[in-house]
Amino acid sequence: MKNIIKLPLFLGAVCLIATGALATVNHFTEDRILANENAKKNENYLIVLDLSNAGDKTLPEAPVAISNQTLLSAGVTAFYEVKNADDSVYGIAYDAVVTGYAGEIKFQVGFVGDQYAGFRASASKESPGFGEDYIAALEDHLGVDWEVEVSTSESDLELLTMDAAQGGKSGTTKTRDPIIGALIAAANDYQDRIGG
Amino acid sequence: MHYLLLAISAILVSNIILTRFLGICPFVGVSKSPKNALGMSGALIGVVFMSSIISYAINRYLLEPLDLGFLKLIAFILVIASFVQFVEMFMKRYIPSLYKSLGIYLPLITTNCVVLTVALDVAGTSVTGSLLNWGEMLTYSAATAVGYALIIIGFSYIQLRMQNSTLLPKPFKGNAIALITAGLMAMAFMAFNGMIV
Amino acid sequence: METKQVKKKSNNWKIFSSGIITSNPIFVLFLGMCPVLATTSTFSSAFGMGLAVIAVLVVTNTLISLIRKLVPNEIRIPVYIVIIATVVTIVEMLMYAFMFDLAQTLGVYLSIIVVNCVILGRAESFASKNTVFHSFLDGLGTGLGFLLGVVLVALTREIIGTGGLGFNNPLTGIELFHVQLFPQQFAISLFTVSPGAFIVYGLLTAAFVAINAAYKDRQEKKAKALAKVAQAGGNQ
Amino acid sequence: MADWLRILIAVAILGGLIALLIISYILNKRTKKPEGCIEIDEHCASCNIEGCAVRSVAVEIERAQGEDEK
Repeated sequence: MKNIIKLPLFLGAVCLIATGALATVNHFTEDRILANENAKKNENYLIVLDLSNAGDKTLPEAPVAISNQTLLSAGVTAFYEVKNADDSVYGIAYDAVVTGYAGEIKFQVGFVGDQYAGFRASASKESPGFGEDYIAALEDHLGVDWEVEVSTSESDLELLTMDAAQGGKSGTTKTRDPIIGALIAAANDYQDRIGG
Repeated sequence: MHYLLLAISAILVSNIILTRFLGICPFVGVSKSPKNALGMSGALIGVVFMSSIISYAINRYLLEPLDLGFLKLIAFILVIASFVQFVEMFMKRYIPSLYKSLGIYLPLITTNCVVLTVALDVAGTSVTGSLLNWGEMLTYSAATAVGYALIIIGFSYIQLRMQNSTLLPKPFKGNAIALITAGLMAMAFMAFNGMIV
Repeated sequence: METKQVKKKSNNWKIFSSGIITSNPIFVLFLGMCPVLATTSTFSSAFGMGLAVIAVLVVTNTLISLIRKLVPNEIRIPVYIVIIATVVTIVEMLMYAFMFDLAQTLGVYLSIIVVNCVILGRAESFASKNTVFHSFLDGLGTGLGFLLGVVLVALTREIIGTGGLGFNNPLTGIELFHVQLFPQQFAISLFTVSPGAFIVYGLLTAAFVAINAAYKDRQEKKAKALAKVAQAGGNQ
Repeated sequence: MADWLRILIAVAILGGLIALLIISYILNKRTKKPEGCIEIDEHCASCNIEGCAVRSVAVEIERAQGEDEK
């Protein structure tokens, strides 16, 4: 008989304490965990914007999806805008997905001021020693080794990426053309945004 | 096709024992006799499948809408444990013959990490990169359990041979050689890596 | 009075050290083998896992020992499961908040500390029968034994597998130091992936068994020799 | 939804689940095993695997410790 009262009482106590402890810890850590997760998610944008230390800049929590049809058809899917303390634009990073020689190439490109700040491919299946080399060359050079002004002219970009492919390895067009298309579209959008 | 790839990936490419190292204790322990291994994996397939359905439902329709993610772990372990207890009781009472072949392994399964991990997997986004739907969830949990059974049964026959070996140096007897053999098996399974890009 | 004090002290030490050496959870008892294989590809992650296990083990052991007289015997195990799951969830949340990179590398292995045999095993066989302080010591000792075990496996794997050794600050995820012991092209990268884990653990187990056996052998010989001397002395 | 309501629901969910586990645990313990089953003994409660090499070692060590204490 005694057990029948004791058991539920004990149970109630255990589950009250357990939930209480969990809820309290959750309450205090929730925001921090969310901030950590966002930072991790947006890590790539910060890399292509060359922002290892955000300082006083305001970082958005998530990229904004793009609805403009011309941009979408060029493969640009989202943008991530970092602002200075005085609310002026510091730089914008773009997400793009294009179809290369062997399926999808996902990459990010960042613009700061009037220059490219970085380029990074997060997923690609291009052939090693060929299309892949081209992407690697872009990653190494665009905004990292070279200071290149943002351009929306196709011939400029072709020239630039010709250099990137080290002597203009021919035959990488199936990788190169869609990337150039997306780069031009992103650059156009970037200039619109900082100009307007 | 999507489901087939998911299943093959769970069974062969990222096999839960050989590449994710889960459920090692019974792998080394139980699989000393093929009979035990068979019984264990039969019980495990059932429990993994059913308990991940229950956990998935609880997470999707109860915890997520209420934003109670912090209860996930504790809720899942409780659900799994009580599910196993109920099944065991049911088997004891109504299907004693099945209990004799599968049921006796049930108590061992409560604390098998495979069950809990599959439940956590289907409630998270780690499998396909986004939340699973019902079809993906069912495929994934069944395939993972089958992958586990495949290895544990195969390994039990290898263990049988090793136990009879007289050439083995003394310190290697038992767990040491079992682990090394598992390593060789894992090496063989690495060949499946390129199968699904 | 004094002798009693000394004896007590040595008893504490015995409880503490048995988890590290004579009943090491990893090489002697083979409890909780999954994390030993899964989280030991780098020294940093193994160290982090060890710390998490120590934290969980110490807290659960102490708590369970505290309430050991309150818990009705019949529902012991369910209550233990609830306590362990709560503590693990709390540790997990804290790690995701303050050691995010480490927590992400450990991933699901952090959650499945819940079903790690070491934790429930110690709760059942030690904390449910002993005083709070002894249980605390036992938790600390067993946890340290676990930490030493995973670190040993991880060191072997990282050094053979990458030719060097690095350590990341668990709080920030930034690399604290990295030493290259031999050029990377001579490293066997197999040891950083799954087969390497099994093989290293297997070989270390065999080594541990061999050393233990040799030690026992020596002790026995010593005892025999002593007995002989005593016998000889008796004969004279 | 108010925070206190969420917490209340959390307590209720947890309480329900624990109660479920305990009821099933006790009921299961009270149900007799059919005859002719292999007995899996009560040691190594966390991971009692019959025929597990680990287990015999654990049991031995426990026994040895018990004798030491005596």
